[in-house]
Amino acid sequence: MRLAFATVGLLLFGIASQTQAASTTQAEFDAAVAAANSAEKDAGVLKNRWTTTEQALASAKKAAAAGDFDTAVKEAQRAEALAKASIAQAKEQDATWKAAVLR
Amino acid sequence: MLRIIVILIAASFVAAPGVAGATDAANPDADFKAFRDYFTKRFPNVPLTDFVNGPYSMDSGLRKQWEAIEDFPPYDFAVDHGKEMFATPFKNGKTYGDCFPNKGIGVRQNYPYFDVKAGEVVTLELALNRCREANGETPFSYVKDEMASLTAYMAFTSRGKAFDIKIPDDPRALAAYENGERYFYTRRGQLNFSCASCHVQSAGQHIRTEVLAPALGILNAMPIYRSEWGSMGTISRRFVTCNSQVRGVPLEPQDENYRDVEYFLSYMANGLPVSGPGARP
Amino acid sequence: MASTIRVRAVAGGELTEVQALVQHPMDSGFVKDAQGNLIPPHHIEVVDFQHAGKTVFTALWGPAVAKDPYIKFSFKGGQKGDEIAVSWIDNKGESDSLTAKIM
Amino acid sequence: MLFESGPDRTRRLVIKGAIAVLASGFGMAWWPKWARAADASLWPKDVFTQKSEADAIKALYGKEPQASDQVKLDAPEIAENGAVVPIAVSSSLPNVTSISILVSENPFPLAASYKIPPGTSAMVANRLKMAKTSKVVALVESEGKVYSATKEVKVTVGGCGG
Repeated sequence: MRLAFATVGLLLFGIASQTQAASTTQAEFDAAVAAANSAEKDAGVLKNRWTTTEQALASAKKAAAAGDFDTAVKEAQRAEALAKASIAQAKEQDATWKAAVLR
Repeated sequence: MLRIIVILIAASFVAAPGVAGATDAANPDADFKAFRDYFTKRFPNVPLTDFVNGPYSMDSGLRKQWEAIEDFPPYDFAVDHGKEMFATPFKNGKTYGDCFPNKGIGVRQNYPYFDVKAGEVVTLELALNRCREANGETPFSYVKDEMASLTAYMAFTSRGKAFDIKIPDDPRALAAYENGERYFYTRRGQLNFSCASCHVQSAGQHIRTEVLAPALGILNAMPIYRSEWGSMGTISRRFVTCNSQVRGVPLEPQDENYRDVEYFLSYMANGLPVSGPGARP
Repeated sequence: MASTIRVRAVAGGELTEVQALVQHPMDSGFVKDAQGNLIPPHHIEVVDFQHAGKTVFTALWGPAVAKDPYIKFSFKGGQKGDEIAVSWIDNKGESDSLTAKIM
Repeated sequence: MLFESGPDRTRRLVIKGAIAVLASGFGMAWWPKWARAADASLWPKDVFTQKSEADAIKALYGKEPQASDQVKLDAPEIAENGAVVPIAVSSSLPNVTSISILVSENPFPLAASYKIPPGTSAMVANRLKMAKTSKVVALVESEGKVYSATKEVKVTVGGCGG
């Protein structure tokens, strides 16, 4: 249950924002989006993707297309954090769902 | 939205069930009793068979509007459309009725069932599309329109019949049931809600003016005409929208998990009457 | 093609109660589609109910009448087996009509 | 309702059976000689496009309504969904010639207006859309005068029910 609390806290009250250097490059964005895609793919295997991860990925790509790599990297990192939280949720729930069953 | 989150999270802790051994094997009979006891004790004034009327079983203001709508319900068009489709042969001359016991009339209460040959749960929606494919027709979208009309007609001809879901003596059937149970109680989406968070722990509570439907009997009313949608929706549609509402990416309609959770929930509703098609806010 | 109109007319004592449901989108003109474009207004304007050659009820509807609209009224003089003629016309000039027997 | 009263459900089934027979395949061929189709010219566009309750009432009746307890307006306290709000109006006033319903906060307040010829009851039930919480006004025209009843209906948008 404590883990559930921690997860809820993470989910609801935001993922710590990352600070960015003044100018971010395409290469940094590529790396950030690859990491996010990889995590989201893992979440997909667990059938536990979040719509918010998808939204963050989309806005990352949109910002990159507009040349705003600062925002693009920030959004990609947010997507990665969300995808990782969804993976953590799936694993934690897999171990604990039975405790919620009505007895 | 934040208020909803707070309510649901608070509710989920208040009503957190007792810790049970995580290694317990699935026990459908014990689950059935516990599930029923939970709802009948929590809502002692709701007659058991009234749970199939969802939010209308627990709010008199809503019930009055529903009764006005039931005078001439908007799902009538879907029922008639479904009836017409049942009467219209496929290109090969066969009909939907040929795919079902008793020509598909009055059989809704027996779905989903576990197909021991194929080793999987077969829902009514899946059976309908397989019927189409077996007769050389393209399958319909699972979420609305024709599929909703067909299931509306089949439910209508089965009104009042008690759900009769069986778990055959086959370890794969029990595994499907348990997977459905797991899916029902597993929290998902960014909001971290399970099906149970809303429809067990918070059943009957108001979210703005809406009343969360109790999980007990929730599928008996399907398919439903939702005023919010302005159209009919199937069981598939309900699962998909539930997932999105908790900010989870929905699975494909008729994904094994959806079929299994339908199997689990329908088993919990055994003995309760078919009330579909239904009208909902 | 099935009619867009469903009618139930039931004679009971002095009055005949008529209920009708029409399949119609009743688009208000204030709702946007998935692409963000306003869906133009498309609603029934007039519904006419006749019995024995005379109009017994006329509905004038604006765009605020709900989708698949419903109406109920009662009139004197109907007998079981009599015909009720219902017809509607919308703001695009589309129309439908149906005759039903009083039960 | 559905399962509390068996006879009611049976009635519905029986009625539906009859309707299916009546409704199937009847085109204009069965349209009685005496019947005329709905006439679009009856629709008063200038009334339905008024943007305020007062202007709509003025355009519709040309006079001020007076509140009357002989106008009965049946509407929910809280609408289950603003898309479908069941509203019924009836009146015990004599010689009623029309009933109209306005939703004050809608972009066009006049929602529906019904003509009541002699012999037809001063009673109508319908389902309306409400954009937000609003006053609903029922107007009944009787012997050249207009009477009203008003009720506030709360509307909130839904999301996670059913």
